[in-house]
Amino acid sequence: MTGLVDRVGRVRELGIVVALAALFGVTGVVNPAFLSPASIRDILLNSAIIATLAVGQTLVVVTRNVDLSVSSVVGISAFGGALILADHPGVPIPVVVAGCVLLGAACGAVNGLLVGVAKVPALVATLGTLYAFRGVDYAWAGGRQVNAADMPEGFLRLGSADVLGVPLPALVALTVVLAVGWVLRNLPQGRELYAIGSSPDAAVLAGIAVKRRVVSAFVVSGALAGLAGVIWAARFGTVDATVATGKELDVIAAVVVGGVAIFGGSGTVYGAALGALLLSGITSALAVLRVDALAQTAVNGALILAAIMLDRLLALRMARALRKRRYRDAR
Amino acid sequence: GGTTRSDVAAQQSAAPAASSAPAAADPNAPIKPGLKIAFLPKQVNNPYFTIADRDGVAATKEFGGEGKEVGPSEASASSQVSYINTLIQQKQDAIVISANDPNAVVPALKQAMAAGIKVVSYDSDTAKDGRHVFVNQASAEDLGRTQVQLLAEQIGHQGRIAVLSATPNATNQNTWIEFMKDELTKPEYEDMELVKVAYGNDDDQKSFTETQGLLRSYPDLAGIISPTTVGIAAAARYLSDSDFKGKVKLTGLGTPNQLRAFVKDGTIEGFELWNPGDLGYLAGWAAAALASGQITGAEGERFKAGKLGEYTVGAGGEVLLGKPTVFDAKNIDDFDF
Amino acid sequence: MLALREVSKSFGAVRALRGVSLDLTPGEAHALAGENGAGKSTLVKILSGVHRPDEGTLLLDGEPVEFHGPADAQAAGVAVIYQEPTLFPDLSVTENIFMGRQPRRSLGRVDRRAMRARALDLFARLGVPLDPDRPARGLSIADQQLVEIAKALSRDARVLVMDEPTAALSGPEVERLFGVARSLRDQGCAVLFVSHRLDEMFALCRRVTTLRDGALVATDVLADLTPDDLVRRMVGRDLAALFPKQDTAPGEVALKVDRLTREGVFTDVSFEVRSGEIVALAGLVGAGRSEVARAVFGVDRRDAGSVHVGGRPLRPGSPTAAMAAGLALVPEDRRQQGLVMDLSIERNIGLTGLKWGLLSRAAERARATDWAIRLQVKYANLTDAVTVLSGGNQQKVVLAKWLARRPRVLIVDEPTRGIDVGTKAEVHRLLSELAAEGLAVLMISSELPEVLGMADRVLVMHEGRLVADVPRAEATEERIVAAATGRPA
Amino acid sequence: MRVDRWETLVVALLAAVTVAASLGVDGFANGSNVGFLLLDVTEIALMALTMTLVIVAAEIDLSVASTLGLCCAVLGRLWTAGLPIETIMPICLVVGALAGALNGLLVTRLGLPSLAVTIGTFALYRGLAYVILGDQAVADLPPAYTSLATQSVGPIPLMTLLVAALAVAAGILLHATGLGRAITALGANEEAAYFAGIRVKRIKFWLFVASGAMAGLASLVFTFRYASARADNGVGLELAVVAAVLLGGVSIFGGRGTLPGVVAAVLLLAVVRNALILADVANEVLNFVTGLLLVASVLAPNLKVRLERKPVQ
Ligand SMILES: Nc1ncnc2c1ncn2[C@@H]1O[C@H](COP(=O)(O)OP(=O)(O)OP(=O)(O)O)[C@@H](O)[C@H]1O
Ligand SMILES: Nc1ncnc2c1ncn2[C@@H]1O[C@H](COP(=O)(O)OP(=O)(O)OP(=O)(O)O)[C@@H](O)[C@H]1O
Ligand SMILES: [Mg+2]
Ligand SMILES: [Mg+2]
Repeated sequence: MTGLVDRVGRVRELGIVVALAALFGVTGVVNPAFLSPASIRDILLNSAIIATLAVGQTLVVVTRNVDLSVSSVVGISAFGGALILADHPGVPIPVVVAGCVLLGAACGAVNGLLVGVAKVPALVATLGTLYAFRGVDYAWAGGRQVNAADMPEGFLRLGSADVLGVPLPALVALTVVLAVGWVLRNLPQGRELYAIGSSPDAAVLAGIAVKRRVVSAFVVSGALAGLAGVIWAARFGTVDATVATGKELDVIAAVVVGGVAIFGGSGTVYGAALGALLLSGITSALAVLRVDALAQTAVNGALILAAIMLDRLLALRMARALRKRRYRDAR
Repeated sequence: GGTTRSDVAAQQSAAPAASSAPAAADPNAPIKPGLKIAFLPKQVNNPYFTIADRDGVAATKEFGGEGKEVGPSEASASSQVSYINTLIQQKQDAIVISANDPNAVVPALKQAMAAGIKVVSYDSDTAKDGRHVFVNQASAEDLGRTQVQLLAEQIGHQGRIAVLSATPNATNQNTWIEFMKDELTKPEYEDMELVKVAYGNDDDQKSFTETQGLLRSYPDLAGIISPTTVGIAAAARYLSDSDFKGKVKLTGLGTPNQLRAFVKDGTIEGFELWNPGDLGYLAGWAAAALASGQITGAEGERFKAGKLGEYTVGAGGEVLLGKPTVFDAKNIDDFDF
Repeated sequence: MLALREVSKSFGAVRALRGVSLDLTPGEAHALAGENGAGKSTLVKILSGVHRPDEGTLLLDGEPVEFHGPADAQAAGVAVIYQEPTLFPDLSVTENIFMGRQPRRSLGRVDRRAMRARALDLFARLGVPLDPDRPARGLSIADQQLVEIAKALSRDARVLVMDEPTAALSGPEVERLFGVARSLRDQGCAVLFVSHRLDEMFALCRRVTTLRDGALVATDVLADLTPDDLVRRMVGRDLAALFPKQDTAPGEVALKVDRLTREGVFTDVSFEVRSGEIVALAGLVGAGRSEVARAVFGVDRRDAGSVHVGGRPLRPGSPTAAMAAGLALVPEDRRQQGLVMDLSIERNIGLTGLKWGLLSRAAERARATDWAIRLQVKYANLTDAVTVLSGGNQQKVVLAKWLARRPRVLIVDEPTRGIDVGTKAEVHRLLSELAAEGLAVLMISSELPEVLGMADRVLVMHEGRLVADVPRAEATEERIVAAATGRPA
Repeated sequence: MRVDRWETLVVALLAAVTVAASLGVDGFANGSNVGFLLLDVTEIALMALTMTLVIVAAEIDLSVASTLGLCCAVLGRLWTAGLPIETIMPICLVVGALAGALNGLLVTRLGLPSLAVTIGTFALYRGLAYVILGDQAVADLPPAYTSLATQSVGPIPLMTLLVAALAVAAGILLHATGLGRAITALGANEEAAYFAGIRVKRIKFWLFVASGAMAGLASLVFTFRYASARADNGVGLELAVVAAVLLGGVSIFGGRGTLPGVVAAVLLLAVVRNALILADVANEVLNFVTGLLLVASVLAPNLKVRLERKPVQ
């Protein structure tokens, strides 16, 4: 009995894993170079930033909110980090990284306070800060671009260095996924996020500190966006005020494809990270399969739609399975 | 085969002298004082334009005018149009524009011209009826052919090559690519094959990923031409950090400051570019010449461009900056832009 | 142990509680009785910290306390089963039970194994075979109620408050729940039990406190009372005078429902309502009466059976078609289903008369004014949002909205729930008047006095089936309660 | 009609900013500047009209700008294929309507959240635009139409008259017809609207169709105005449209909002932007101001309600 429900329940992540396997299988058969270690390394690198962001976004979406401002936070953090490194080469790299994370967390706190305390709907609040943070970024940059040559070699290496054959950004993303996944699954604070998204009213009755949890979800999302910003700077080397513009929709797409319900209450960061991996895997595969670059966006969109429809069908099937179950169990 | 400044000078002086300049042009008219000239780049946060416009504004200072750079933060034609309108309202004497879309800005530019504003396009031309003069950084033909020549030498005239361009709609890139394809039909390139044109959208990350994609799908690639400063920098960064470093040759258009490190570490043997500062500087002078009535944009008219000397308006209202400079390990330290 | 002293609570114009005192003592189960809207749930929510009293004090072990939220009450050892289930649909049953106070292991981790074991243990005590790992979404109301019970039990509380915990349960589960409640009581726990089922109160409790319209009537020892005494305490007035149904000769059949079935909800329901007739549909909460009404009106799909209005078959699954045929449904939940709370009074009334083209403000206003006056709605402006109206007036707006269509058949689901006594009488007078004008009325009501006073005929449902059809002359409380609880009369 | 405080505030703000800009910014009050300002918001204004209806119905359509791009691509492709422009224009409207219909079907029939659906079609439609027109820029459009798109009657552009006519129509639809009342009601409380016999799904479906068709219309204006049909036309406009609608006082949760408010908000954003650019204020400040206005638009009424509520409790 438990088996059936569990199987149906876990099918979401399973579905993405299957899709990933199919993607790699098919592409690998057509062009074995796709499966070469170097190619895998590239895909991991490419998905690392979106995966990190998707983890933060999952925290927020699980509470029945959304954070559209992540891309602007990435932008401001990437530029801020790069600027400090370029203008003050003496500042130790860990301090810069920590500073960027804090900067992101501060942006997240602004969102969190607007949503959690001032009760501004998340979509409106974060659409507003999407513009506002980007505006601050532009004003700060004032048309300036920081190039790889301006930044210390040691910092740039963070963006591409391998540790045990795995690129560092991917390792960071993996750590983030595992850590946040662990917290969401094992700590009461994590479970409470799901409870809030599942039923905000019942969460109040259960004595959960709803405001505090919502604010902290936004803060963590902001901090991770800050982290992603530094990774961005290290990885791409060329940083200006436009960094990551428009990436918010990619992040939300990854989260949705990863089976996180847009209306809160369910989904895991593993799913979201796999969603990010799948989306960048698709992009890479389309390039390797020599699919016209122009068709890639369309295929991406179609796949996103397919994923949310699949998700819906699975949810309906689960509901049906549960109804049957109720009858079987009924006294 | 690289080109040098002296080649450019030779080419300039060899240009046919004007036989019949239109009556309106008075080559001896003095530059009017206090000319207001606005530089409208594709987007304002692009360092290439920052350099070009900085020197353009410097040119306006030289002749006692007032220069400024305005523009959108995202490279779109529609937002450029908003700025053109604003410049009309501000009664600028001349607009110097690099068009995001050669056609979309034309209606607005026509309005500007109707309001008596002189229009100079630089870097990326508009349709001909949208401007008086186009200051061309280098002839499209030269750029297209020399990039193929550069790469062919580096890979020994043999192997598959690819192009990493900017956006699919970028006019200048597309013209260069046409000339590249034409150059490749010559017999000395019979062992070279252009397998793919990829688009990095002048977006750093996209260019980076596209480079990866190229190397995955064509592991035997011998070389890449990236005729855009954003693209070549991203491609260089990818190559320098991959197994392909030094094996896959990379050339194209880039700035020395951006690529110095990659030339030194052997990722890039050589690349080329005109001096963007000179481009903006020349465009500034051309705008002043137009606004002062020295030229009208007809073929054969001549004007002085400060430290760069005298230039002649060519066919189609084009003013050619000169041939591109090739930068390699030997000369790169002589340049700072 | 926990006590209320002279507690009052108002929601806007509604005085839900006025000066109520109550003592819960260790080792005693205490019943709380009263009609719908008497203030029982409000009292429960004050005990649980959801509401704070406007006046009066809360005493814990003789000391005044203030609960600033549910968390405070929980910390003080009060466990509550709310009337409406408060589950997290996406979370597992186990997590639902322990949310907010999970057992921990090292590193502050939630101890899933312990949690699951304790959930299984609770279910075993309750004798229910619920799967602890399944999500709460899709649980039947009864199962949801059981999870709520398990949640309250898991707290090892000193005070257990249960607001109609048995509403959705059947015999065996009720017995087991009582078993557990008794053992808790015997261990020194104070129990407060709210129910509409008199026999349950007698079975479990020692004393009973009766509320009427928010005021305390009496606290008695149950052993000294007969069920009739208790009903009189709850109702406390002469029913015949308050529920004046004029006698009318029934006309032809206006609504004919034949073997209507919706799987898992109700089965084979057949009845007729004639014009001029008020037919009451009685039964316990959860008997499926609202569901029948919804299926007849087409809000829910039906799996089998047919509905005829004025002799013509009605297309299933379309409220629009039902309205065109002359049907109207005043739904059970006026805030969710009956009204658009943000819209004005006149717009809410106009909602059932929308046409495609331009609206005529004058016609809309005339229609609203007309019906607002007929129903004696008390309002300041017709352009005020209905949120500002008192519950009873909101209910009248819902009625106006439907009566303005001049329906042939009116289905009213709990027409007087949460309405004060005076308004209740007005609604009854109105229904009676309309019936006299030839309207066919199907009235679903949980209030026996209302049913007895108003109905020409009483249909009784029990567990999804129609079990009795009692004409007015034979309708007695005993007979209907017996049918509703599934006992032979 | 119940005028919400915030909408009044937007109108007042618009008036204040306009007066301030006329006095303080050279060239702002100029007839041709006003004309251009009005012309420049045509597409955003058009799409904001239907977006208002969609958001009032408690849904959202993030795919409008991509639908616009798709229609531009179709226009360009068909034009290069030699079809007469008079045939192409209705086809563009139909393509837009079909794109909207797909959104509507996925939302109403499969019960998917519109936010998720239209993020998907946001990518899908833009991608299809690239597939259809590729890297081409079609510019040789008939001058009769391109000049029509920029023509003015006095200082007022022709397209502004079109917007005004449609705004009046949409305003009447939302505020003075039974359909509009139904849209408001179902946005505020879908269940109650359904119980009142309103065909909730059907109305929502047609709202998405209207939103798509309007994007198709906007694509015609866009293409002719810039005399250029490209697959990337209108990138990023969706956020500008949503921002304008929200600034206009439309509740993101549905059921509340007025068209005059939205029109005022569209103009307010345009005037602020135009005045700041004219005053040579850097582009970066514009973003900041937009964001601030947006957050303030929701925060202000919220805070007001809170302040008012305090003494009662
Ligand atoms: N949150 C609220 N806002 C406004 N009025 C309320 C609120 N909660 C309860 N009421 C009103 O207070 C009165 C008492 O309601 P309460 O829920 O306590 O009744 P009850 O005795 O529990 O009835 P039932 O038997 O139907 O559960 C009713 O008139 C109800 O409409
Ligand atoms: N699967 C479900 N999920 C959530 N709620 C449900 C589900 N099935 C039924 N319900 C709700 O549970 C209740 C069960 O029926 P209900 O108690 O309304 O019956 P009733 O006989 O009309 O009782 P009353 O009118 O006295 O409350 C209904 O309100 C229904 O909306
Ligand atoms: Mg109650
Ligand atoms: Mg009911």
